[in-house]
Amino acid sequence: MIDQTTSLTPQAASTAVGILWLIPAVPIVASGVIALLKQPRRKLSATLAIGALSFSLLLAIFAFVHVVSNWAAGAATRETVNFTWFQFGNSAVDLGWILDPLSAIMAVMVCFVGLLIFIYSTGYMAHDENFTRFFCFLSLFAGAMLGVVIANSILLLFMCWELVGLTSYLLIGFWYQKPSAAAAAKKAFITTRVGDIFFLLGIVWLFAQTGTLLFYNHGSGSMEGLALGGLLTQHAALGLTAASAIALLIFAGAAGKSGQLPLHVWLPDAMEGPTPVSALIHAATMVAAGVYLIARVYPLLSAGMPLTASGDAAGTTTALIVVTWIGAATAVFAALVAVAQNDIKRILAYSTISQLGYMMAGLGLGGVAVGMFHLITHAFFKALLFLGAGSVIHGCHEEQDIRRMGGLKTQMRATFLTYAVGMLALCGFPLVFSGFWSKDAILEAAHNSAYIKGPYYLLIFGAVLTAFYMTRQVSYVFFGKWRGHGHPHESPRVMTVPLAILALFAVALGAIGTPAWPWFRAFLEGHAASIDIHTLFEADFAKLLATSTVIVFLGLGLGWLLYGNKSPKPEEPDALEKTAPAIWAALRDRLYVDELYSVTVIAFYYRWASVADWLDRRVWGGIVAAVAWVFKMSAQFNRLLDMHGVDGTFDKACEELSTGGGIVSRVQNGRAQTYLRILAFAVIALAAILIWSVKP
Amino acid sequence: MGIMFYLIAAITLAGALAAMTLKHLVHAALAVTVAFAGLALFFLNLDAQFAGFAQILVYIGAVAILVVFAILLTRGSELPKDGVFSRTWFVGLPVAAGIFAVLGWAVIASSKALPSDAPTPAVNVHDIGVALVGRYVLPLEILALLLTAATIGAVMVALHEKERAK
Amino acid sequence: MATSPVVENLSTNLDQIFIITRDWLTHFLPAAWRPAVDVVLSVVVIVCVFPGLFALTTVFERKGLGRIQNRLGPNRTGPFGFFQPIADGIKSLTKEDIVPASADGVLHFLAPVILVVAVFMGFAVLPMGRNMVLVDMDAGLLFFFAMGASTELSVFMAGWSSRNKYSLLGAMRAIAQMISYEVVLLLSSVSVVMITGSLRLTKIVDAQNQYSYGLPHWYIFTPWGLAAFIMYAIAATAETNRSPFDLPEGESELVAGYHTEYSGFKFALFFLGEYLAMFSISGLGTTLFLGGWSAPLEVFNVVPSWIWFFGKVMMSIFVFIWMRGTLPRLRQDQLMNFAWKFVLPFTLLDLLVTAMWRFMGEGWLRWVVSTAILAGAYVLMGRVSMYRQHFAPRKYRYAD
Amino acid sequence: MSSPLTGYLVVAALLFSIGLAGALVRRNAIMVLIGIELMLNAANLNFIAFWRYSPHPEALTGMMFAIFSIAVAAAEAAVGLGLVIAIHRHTGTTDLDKMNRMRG
Repeated sequence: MIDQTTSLTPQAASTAVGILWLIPAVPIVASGVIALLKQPRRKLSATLAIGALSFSLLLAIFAFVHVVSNWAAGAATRETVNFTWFQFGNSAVDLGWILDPLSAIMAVMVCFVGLLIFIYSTGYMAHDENFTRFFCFLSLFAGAMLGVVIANSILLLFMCWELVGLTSYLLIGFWYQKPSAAAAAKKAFITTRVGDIFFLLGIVWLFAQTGTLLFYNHGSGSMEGLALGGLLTQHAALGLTAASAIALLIFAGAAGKSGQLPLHVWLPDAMEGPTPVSALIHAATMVAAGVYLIARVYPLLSAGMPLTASGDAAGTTTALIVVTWIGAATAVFAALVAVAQNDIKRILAYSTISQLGYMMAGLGLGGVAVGMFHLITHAFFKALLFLGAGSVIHGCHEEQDIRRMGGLKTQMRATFLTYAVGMLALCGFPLVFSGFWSKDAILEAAHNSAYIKGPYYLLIFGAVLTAFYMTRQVSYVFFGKWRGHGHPHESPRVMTVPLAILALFAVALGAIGTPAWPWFRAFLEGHAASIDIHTLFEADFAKLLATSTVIVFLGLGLGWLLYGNKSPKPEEPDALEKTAPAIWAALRDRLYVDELYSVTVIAFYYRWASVADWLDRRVWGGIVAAVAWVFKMSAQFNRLLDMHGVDGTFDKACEELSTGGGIVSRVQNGRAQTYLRILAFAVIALAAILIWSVKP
Repeated sequence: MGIMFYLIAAITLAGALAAMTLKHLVHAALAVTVAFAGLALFFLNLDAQFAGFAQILVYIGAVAILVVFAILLTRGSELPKDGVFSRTWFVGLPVAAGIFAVLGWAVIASSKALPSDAPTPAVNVHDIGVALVGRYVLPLEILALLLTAATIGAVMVALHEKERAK
Repeated sequence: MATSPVVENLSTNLDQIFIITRDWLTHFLPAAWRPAVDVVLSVVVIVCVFPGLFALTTVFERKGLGRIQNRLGPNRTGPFGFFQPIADGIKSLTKEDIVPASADGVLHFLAPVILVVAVFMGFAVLPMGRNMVLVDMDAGLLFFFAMGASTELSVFMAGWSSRNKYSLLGAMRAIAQMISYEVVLLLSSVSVVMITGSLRLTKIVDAQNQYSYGLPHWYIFTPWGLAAFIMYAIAATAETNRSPFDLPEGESELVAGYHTEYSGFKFALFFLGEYLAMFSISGLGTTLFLGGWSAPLEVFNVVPSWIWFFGKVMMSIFVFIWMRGTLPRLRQDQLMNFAWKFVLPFTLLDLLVTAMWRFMGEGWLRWVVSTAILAGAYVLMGRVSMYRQHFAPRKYRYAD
Repeated sequence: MSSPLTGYLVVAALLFSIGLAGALVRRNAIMVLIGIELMLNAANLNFIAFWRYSPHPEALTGMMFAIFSIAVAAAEAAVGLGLVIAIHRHTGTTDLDKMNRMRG
């Protein structure tokens, strides 16, 4: 492990980690340059943003290759560069960056997906007048996100985290002329802020307990044995150890950013932003940052977990249980809501929430590799779905209601094919698609968990629902007859080519995480990977495969039964609504979470605000008024004194003076010559005095 | 104290007196020019060549012309209807006489202390120039500033008010 | 120079012929009287020579103008009309002297007298040849300008005392013009004073009476000197009310300017005064910039110095006449704008350049720098004033 | 009179008094200015005279004072006459007896 604690320029570190800081820095600099450009410099700004991110991608691939080769050679796979930002007293605020399998693979993913989405955006935003600003924000976002990825200091991570939140806010509100977009931006910002407060508390607590902000620092980082051991001995309230309490606080931050229950409400509204933004930020990268954060601090969550002799988890911790339950609950909840949505992007948004729940559950149950694998595959196919949705919206003249689409499979062939790949990957169609392998790993972990069984059934149910709502959406959009206005058209090449690339990855990525060749897991956990084709034929796997297949086909079949090729009128009630109106209404209204918040939290704040207002007006205002009154009265008194006492005397004196002045002022008659005469007279008088005084 | 002195004194004083008493303003201005010329002669008589020629250049070449212009621009060349002297001239004259009395007394009283005669100073224009840019350079610069300010000020004051209002 | 002693002696004697003659004349008198008589004699010579020159110039001017305007000029009186000035003189002396009834008699009489006296005074300090200067004053240049300034007052007296609106307007124009250009005249001379370090005109000539490689050290042959000379020439033309600056006497507008109401001998005095002013100002220009009485090449030193001086003066007069025959008259506003917005700033800049020249020391660098600054400023100011100019068909407000 | 300087001083005093009298009794503002100029000139005469008969004329003090005074007087005349012209344009008069709007 290479370590530079004080110097900013790493000498002994490898080139890969030495230049790692360039990965976020280049897009941020590009964003700054674009910010200075004039609005009409569209081509230049897009070129700058794409070029910067391409550069970052090259660097990320270089770093990734470096890590992989190190890993293959059996060398250390974790390198850090740390430096002191500033020092107060004995405590130093350290910043740094890290190169390990987790950050390397994440950086490659962010850069790659980001680059595709950047390219896609040049087509999607081509007619927007604020094209330049859009790329400025996008570039800033990419830089900040990459900063989150490579951060080795929880403070640096938090700074980039907040920067990511800011760009998310800016991009959701990109069309700020729309009141709904502005409101959604505010909602996203404030809701995530709730989680971030807890996150910040967690950071402060962590810093107070361990005395360092660095994750890994040659054994003295907060994620390393020494610090964790210390944390385990501390006890917080409710029987929790300090480690669990801090982990839960950090998880609150992650939940805010990743849209976990109960802080998920902002994410569907965030679909008001441009579709590439939805794809990049609210599907592939930023929302996954929460998952990534949990993966990064996983040692903290799992601290104190008893291990078996082989190193596998032999138990679980409170923090992990909480993460698991919240993830599973979110997965099912969001999938349920997604069933009854009519907005193409909103369905995908709830789907994202649901899948994030899967990732969290995966992290809680199966560890970093399981969660991260789903994160990576999901990033590709969800970005694919969002971009496909964007392509559909673009082709249908900015129409987002799936009831007003239909039959697009002929008009938008490329979009349909790629979208279908994404949809099948999301559903977890067996064997072929990457989604199957990643989701399967989670289900397997849930199934194998010896301590909690509930999440397994929840996740199974969620999987059925996922297949169902995706079938419903695809049926509405691509099958049946065209029900919208105007004539739909296929999107330009610049948009479909990224779709195709993403589709390719949505299929191919599964290969790195099959039980037969668990390369991804091995890479992340740092042991050698081996191909064992026999695992595919074991009874356990066959059982699981069967279950998954049943689940997927159940969902697909139900969906096709209810919606397939029906092309109902937009005004017609939904097929499900006919059978179970009460449930439909509840689902359509998103299980009343927003309403619940508005009658509880928001109403509480209103009440509290009015109390504060009352307090301000009556109590504090009253005191101020009383003080003012006292002063006013004394001033009145003073005035009376002045008028009658002082002024009387003064006026009298002035009158006297004025009378006297009248006499004198006759001399002051405005004639220059009079003055001159008086002057001369004075000279004579003075000279006369002189003469008399000289002549005694 | 030769005949030259009395001649010049007579010219100068006559010019000054004429300037102060002549009814016609233009005549008065020309008479004062004679007084200025007399003073220049005085300076030459006192071996102050540079000052004398500067006196001619400035007073006869510039100030007299300015006065004449001012007279013409203010229609002063027409004879005033209600006399040339102020209503209170009878106060002014005794005051002036008093000043002369005082000054005269001072001169006479101190005449014994005055040097009787002195050799012609060996000072030429070159020395004056050296002194101006040497010992007296600060006054010279200040004077330059003053003249610039006065020029601008005079133009501003005499400018048509409508133009200035723009 | 390989000139024989005889030639050298002859040349020296010729050069100093006036001095020798004067000394010969005065050596009959007691020694105490000599200085006074010397001065009187010199004054008499000056008073005789320059009016003679004036007479000659008038006939040259009329004939020259005639040539320029494609006519013959005076050719009746004497051979080629050379006796014309004599006839003119007799005519003006015998004419009736008319004084307008409302005129201010005393001033009307004094004006031409003061003018001629003031102009004659100027010649007192001009070195007209080697050792040929009436009063070698320490502040000679200042004296010259002081006398020049005095003429303005006489112009005013003439204009005002005539009680004629043309006279008064002409006088006002003349004074405004003379004051404006006197500033330039003075400042352009100051550059020479800066280099020479003296106001004494003989010293200024001595400073230029040197040769390197047989070429003279005249100030006109330096960048600043050339610029100053051009400015001086412009100002001199305006100062003497010569065309194209002859607005005060613009006969189509003001009859004859400030001497409209003059006739006979007084008019002749004005006429004389103007030509004398021309001579004296040319003489000063010659002294300041053209090396005074010094010969243009070292070999020509055998020729008497006074010939060079008068030759140069006559050359200047010829240029005056030439300009009169060539250039149209300026408008009053053009005249003033030209003085204050071009000539004066350029002269001030030239002073700066002169100071640089003075302190940069010997070498080619100061030539390049001075020339560059002056040429650049000239082009720039010309461009700016051209930019301000609005070339458009003129509108005649009352003549449509 | 014992010293030539006395003569100059007396002449200067007379000149000053004449100027002052003019400034005091003339109605016209321009004439008042001329009177003031005469007073200044009288002072200049004093300076030059004292310089001429001073023990150290090469110090040039009086001479310099006179030269500066001449220059300042020129500035004063320019500004003063400009004021008179402005006042004349404003009120139509140069009569000082009528210019009394600044009376107390």
